[in-house]
Amino acid sequence: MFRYLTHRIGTALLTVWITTIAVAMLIHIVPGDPVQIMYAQSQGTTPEQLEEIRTRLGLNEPIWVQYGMFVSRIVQGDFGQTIRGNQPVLDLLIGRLPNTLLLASVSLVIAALVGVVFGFFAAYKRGTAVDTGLMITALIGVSMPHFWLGLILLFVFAVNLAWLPVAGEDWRSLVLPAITLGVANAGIIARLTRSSMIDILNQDFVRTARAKGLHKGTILYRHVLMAGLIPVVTMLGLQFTYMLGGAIVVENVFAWNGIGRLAIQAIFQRDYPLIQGFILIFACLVVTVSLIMDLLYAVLDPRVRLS
Amino acid sequence: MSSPILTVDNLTIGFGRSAEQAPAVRNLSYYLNANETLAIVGESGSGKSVSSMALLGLLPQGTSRILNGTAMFDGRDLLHLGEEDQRTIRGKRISMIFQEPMTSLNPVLTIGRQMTEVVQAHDPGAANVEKLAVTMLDRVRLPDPSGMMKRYPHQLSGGQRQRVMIAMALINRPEILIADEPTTALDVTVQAQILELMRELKDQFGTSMLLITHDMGVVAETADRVIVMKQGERVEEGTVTGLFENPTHSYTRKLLAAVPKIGTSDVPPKADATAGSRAPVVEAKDLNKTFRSKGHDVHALNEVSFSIPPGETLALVGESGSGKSTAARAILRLMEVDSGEILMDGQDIRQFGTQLLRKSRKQMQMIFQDPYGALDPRMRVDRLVAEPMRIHNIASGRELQDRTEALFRQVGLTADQMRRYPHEFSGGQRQRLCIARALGVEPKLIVADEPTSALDVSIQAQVIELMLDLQQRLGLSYLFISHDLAVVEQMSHSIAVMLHGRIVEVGPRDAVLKTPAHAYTRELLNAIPIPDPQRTRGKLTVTDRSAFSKGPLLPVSEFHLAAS
Amino acid sequence: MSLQTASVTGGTSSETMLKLKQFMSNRGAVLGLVIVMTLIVVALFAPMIAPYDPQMMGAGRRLQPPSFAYPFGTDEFGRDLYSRVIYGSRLTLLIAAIAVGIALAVGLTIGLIGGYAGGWTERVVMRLVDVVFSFTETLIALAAVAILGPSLKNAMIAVGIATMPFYARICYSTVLVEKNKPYFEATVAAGAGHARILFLHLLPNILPTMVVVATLGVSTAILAAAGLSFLGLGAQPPSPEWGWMLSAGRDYFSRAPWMMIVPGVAIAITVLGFNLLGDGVREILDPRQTNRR
Amino acid sequence: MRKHTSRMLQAFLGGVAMIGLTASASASEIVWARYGDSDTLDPHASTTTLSMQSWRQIYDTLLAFDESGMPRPNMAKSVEVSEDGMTVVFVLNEGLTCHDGTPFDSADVKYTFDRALSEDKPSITKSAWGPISGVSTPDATTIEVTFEKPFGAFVPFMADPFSSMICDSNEAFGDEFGSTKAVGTGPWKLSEWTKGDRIVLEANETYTNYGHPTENKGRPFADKLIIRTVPEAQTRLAGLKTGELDIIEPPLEDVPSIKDDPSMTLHIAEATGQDVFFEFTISRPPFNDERVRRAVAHAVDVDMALDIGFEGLVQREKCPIAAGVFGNDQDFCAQHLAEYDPEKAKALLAEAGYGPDNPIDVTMMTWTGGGRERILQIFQNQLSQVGIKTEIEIMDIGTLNARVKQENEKTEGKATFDMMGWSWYDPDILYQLWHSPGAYSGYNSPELDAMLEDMRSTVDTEARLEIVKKVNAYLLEKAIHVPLYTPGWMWLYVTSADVEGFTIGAFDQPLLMDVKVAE
Repeated sequence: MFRYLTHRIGTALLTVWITTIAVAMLIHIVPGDPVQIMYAQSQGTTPEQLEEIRTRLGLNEPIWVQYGMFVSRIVQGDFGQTIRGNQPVLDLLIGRLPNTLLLASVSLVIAALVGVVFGFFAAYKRGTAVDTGLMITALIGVSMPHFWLGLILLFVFAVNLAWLPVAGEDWRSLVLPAITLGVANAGIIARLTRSSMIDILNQDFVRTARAKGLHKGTILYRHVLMAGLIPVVTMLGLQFTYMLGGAIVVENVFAWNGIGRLAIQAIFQRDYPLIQGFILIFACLVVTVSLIMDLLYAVLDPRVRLS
Repeated sequence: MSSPILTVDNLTIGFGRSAEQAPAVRNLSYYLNANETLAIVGESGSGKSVSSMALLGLLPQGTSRILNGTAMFDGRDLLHLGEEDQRTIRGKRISMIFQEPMTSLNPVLTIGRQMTEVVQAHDPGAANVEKLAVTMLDRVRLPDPSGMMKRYPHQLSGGQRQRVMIAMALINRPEILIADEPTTALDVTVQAQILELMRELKDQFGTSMLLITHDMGVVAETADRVIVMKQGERVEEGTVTGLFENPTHSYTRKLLAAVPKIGTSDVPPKADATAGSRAPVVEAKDLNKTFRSKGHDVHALNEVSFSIPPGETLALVGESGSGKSTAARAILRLMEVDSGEILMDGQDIRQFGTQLLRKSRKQMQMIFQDPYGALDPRMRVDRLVAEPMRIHNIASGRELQDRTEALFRQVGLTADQMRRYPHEFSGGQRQRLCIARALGVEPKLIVADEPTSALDVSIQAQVIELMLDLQQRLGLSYLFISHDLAVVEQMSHSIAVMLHGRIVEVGPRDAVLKTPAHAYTRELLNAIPIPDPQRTRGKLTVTDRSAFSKGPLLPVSEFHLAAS
Repeated sequence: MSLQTASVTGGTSSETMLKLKQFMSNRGAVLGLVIVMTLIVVALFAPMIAPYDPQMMGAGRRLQPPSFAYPFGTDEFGRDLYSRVIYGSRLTLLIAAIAVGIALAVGLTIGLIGGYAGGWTERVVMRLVDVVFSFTETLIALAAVAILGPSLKNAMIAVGIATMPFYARICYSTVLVEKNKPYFEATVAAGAGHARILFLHLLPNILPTMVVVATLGVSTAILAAAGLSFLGLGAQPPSPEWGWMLSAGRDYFSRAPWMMIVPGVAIAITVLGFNLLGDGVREILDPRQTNRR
Repeated sequence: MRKHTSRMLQAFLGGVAMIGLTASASASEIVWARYGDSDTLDPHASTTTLSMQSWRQIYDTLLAFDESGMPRPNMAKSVEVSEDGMTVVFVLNEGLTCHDGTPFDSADVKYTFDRALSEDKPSITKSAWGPISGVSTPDATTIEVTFEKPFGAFVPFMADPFSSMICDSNEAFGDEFGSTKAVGTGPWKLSEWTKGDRIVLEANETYTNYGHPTENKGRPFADKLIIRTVPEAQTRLAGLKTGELDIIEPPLEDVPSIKDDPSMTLHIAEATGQDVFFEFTISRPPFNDERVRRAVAHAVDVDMALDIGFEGLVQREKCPIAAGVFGNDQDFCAQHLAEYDPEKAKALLAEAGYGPDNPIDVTMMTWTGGGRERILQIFQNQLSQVGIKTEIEIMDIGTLNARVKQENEKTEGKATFDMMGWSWYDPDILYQLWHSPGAYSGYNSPELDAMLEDMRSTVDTEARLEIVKKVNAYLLEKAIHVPLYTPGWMWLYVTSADVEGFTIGAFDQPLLMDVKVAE
């Protein structure tokens, strides 16, 4: 258990570290002159001024010195200023992070509820029309471009029917984006839950449970669901990071004021400090989520907990 | 004799789409008397497991169907009961234990929980369930039964898990216990203990037992009556003594004849008389290998030394985890040891670089336990057999083809089978392919890692015969790894017994088997189920593994050494 | 028994027939195959099938609803959406082929090397892959586009890079499984060299799994590329790329809803087709569940 | 939204809570939704119209544009330019106060100038302030600005939001200024900025309007102004319909139906100073050839493109400086402009050596939004008819700016031209664009440099007009700056029937002083 935990934490830190390298190098791998792109807004910047900016940003230093500078700034919580409007990057990101987390969490709950229920019943009724029906539904959910589903929902429910507010931060504005993001992922979760549950149903210990004369409900709940949920939980962790990724697109469709929308803007505007900050924050987020899921996994599975 | 408590009539079971045309079980009929042990014996695919699962409604849903038959138990037909009625019988009046102790318990529930739920499922208001469970764990002789309640299956050994399964199966004092290959996955000493336990508890609880097995030794030791099944049909039935003494059906005879019996092979395999005096083919000196597992060290090999003379067979014997497979792999350098020497023609192959090592592999080939897996499923068998020759540039073109064909014939296959793929061959044929492949480069030594243990007995006998034949004709040496002393007796010239990574006894075959010097060897021999109902063995002694002496090897007689 | 099912297709005709029969009995898979084949035919013969030039504008027929003459209606320039969707299928297939090709080629190489080499190489390579993998496709694709700049070509590369870790991981774990099979050890014991083991034994054995992954990966690639185009980071106008068409159509949703609905349905059906096909292929090629994601 | 809720609450609660609700209902608020957010509230750190529109609400300027775009006294009650154009003196009105209650005087003005012109962190529009040599404050209401050489565009600049007056108390906020803090003297005070979502402003009770062309001379009629970001145009329209939003930029595609809808009013900005034009990479073939550039201009039917792309709502622009700006003369420019004539285009291309055997293949770029991708698709179609093959690339404005500069600096590779947009209140824009090195390192020549310098330093209106015309003619003849249309972006506004008093001032500045929102 201790080894497991230290290993996981080590992995997490390693991920963040590799990310910092990648992020620091980002500015060097973009084609063209990043400084010129960054300062294209300013009128009539002369080559001398650009050179001065380059020096100020440390771009003329050797690459490891630049990396050192970068990391020491990040560690002090200084993610730099945006190119557009000179806003502090970290504040911008932190300000919007709760919105993204809220969206992703609510979507995950929707996706998990729908997906696990669908997947569980499909597995239980495997080979029947119920199974086929549920899995086709799930497959359609997986196959739909979610930005498209989002727009249709938006136009139908918010624009045409005006049932929900079109933009805002209260729970009602959360309904459509969360459903959009939830539906697409519910399909994936349903498929995974089904195969996970079928795996469990085929396990010898389920046969043992039947041979013991346990009630069907007991077998399904205590033996199948409990054991089957362990992989599902790990999967949900992975799904959550996918939700965060998917949120980037959905936020743009619904004008949800999260880091995803900010990221797209930053990419469009080639606002490199903001892009760097975003990737770092995202990395920390992903790593934290995986870590929590690993812990949860350890708590749920005695094979890990007691080793 | 009392009247039967279970009567099965015309049971017919089919699988999948071809259920009707080719049923897996056809018109099987038998009865089981009270307090009786009935063994259903057969090789893989005989339908012996399927027929017993059907009794409890445990057949895989959707794919299998009961096409015909009845199974009368207490005036009711088990095969045609509703789900709820069936449930009340399962685990209460008829219970079952399975072959795979490693996977038959739920890994995320405690032993206690899995024990108590059997009682509660049939009697929700039962009192003192915990206490009953502890008592049962005690009766299957598990150490610290109340502590055991809080443990999880992964913390138990295979034998312990099977004891838990037995405790679970008997906790409701069922009238019938169905045991489906209950000891097949266990080591021989553990198997002996479990069988003894089952016999004992069966008598104490007054339970009838339906024992499904492929092992004639287990049958001889445990059963009162026997049914022999072949390809879904019953071919013979009789009392255990009657059947063993007077088998009527040819298949039964074949089956019995194929069973290797220890102590029956008096003449060791022929060997070159000068073998002992010539330089050994390979010599291992002081091999050591330590694995790190879950934070502590496991000594897989501990000062292991042996040598194999040309044309002779050395058998490495031991239970799972004794290090015998590690030793086999170490000899071929499929795995690197930590220290020691592996001498071939006086040269330590551990010092070889990649090129030399690859060349040295021409001298030593290997055949594996699992003939299904040992052949690349995507390569045609002629190319597979020819591969080592191709690698070592022994032949090419027409010559290669001819040699391959010759190899096919040599192992008893035909040339028209050459263009097929491995999955089109049976298990025995695949093992022949593996042997053919090994022979191509004309090696001096073949390392055979449990080459027969995945095969049915009748096939097993054929493969052993082939190997012996080849040894004589080609003067091969074998390093023969096995857990089965009966097979070892047939194959080997000398035997080394391994325990916990050490060789505890080594010597000529007869010396080790007939006058074992080490206590562990004696225990191993004693544990072997003997396929002869007339022979009974004495009370088993079970010694804690760590209590055995594992000191340096000292001579008992000439060439016979044992750990001090 | 399980060993027998795990050793998949050998290649003899009877075996192939059996697999084919099994595939054809899976109605979903057949439907998927029909969709995909139709798509390929449409893409190949687009000029013959499409009634109009997909770029032909007509001031007089702007924003026409679907009709006999314009089955899917027209867009804001009077271009025939039916013809545009037909030509768009070419782009969709191209995206799928290139993105999946990149992902497969790179992923396979990394997975093979990581899995086969073991030791230090394995740890470094697979850890890097894990890091990239943890970022999810969308983010990696976005980052790649941010670096490369928006264009359809870059979107394909970005999607290829973004989905690569998935291929690498599956390939890697498949190699590990194969490495643990006795035939691998048997081949080593026979004295085979690296090239022989890698190309004659490992590769043929992991390819079926990778084919399944690639078939399923097509859907992911199409969706991801359409998403990029939708965000304006992929195809540029006047390309009849479906994601971009959908994005252009949303401004007209109240006046001409078909502009947005048509390309969306086209994407959904295509992706559904590849998913069904992938599931079917998986069933016959790889009995183990290669879970998506 | 709050209005909506309170209505529902009223219905639900009946008369019980009437007293409490009246108070909140009487606090009227304007909700104005735009497609994007301000980059910053620091007037020295952005050039986007989105930012400028928000500065206009928070800050005030020394001068103010009237309806026709002429600068008029505002915070400064007088402005005097010396004969030689080397000194400009402003005298402030008495009693101006900042949002934080501190008096606004000449020191604040000097603070603003110093900040904009500072060495380490200058305004990104620093060059537009002109060649200022010094700012002095003889007394609390007088400011004297001196120049190195005369600068004709200075006075109108003082009415532009780029010259917003920043109170010197902002200095204490450090980096917070422009982000969470912004103290100005404008009609609205910053209450809260949730970035990416909303800027909440409250009426400045002490505000006095000296020069802006609104009826209201005191504090704004409404109590609160919320500037929302709602990127999807259809969503904004829906929000307006439900009463969630009051003022929006509508989806262009829905303008026909909006015009017919009595529940909303369409407003079109005029005299925006916005000019959308073609410019070319003249550093390399084929656009180093004047004939090819003119051929491009002849090949595009701008009127048709505007009809299809913008529902005919924007105007054809024929001058390099946009309608509403000093010196814009459509008839004069038309004489020099290469108008739609595909035959002539083909002839010019043939003359330059291009044709079916030697086709032109170039990249055509513009920036995202505003329906420009539609216009380009039409142009692409038309250009292909004269044998010019184009590939479209659309990118963010910042990226485009950098890209155009990069392209201009390259001497080989595929040629590009782009549809660029600039908005300015003065012909001085042409100096910024085309005086060497120029904003994009594009075309320049000594004779054009001379003309532009002349234009900059000429203060006399008549004389300046002549030079402006000369520059226009030069740019048009050589097809360096091919004007296309005006306005270019954010020029459509729709207000709901509840809103009255909404007008758009010169240079696309919505005036919200007079706005009343009915309950």
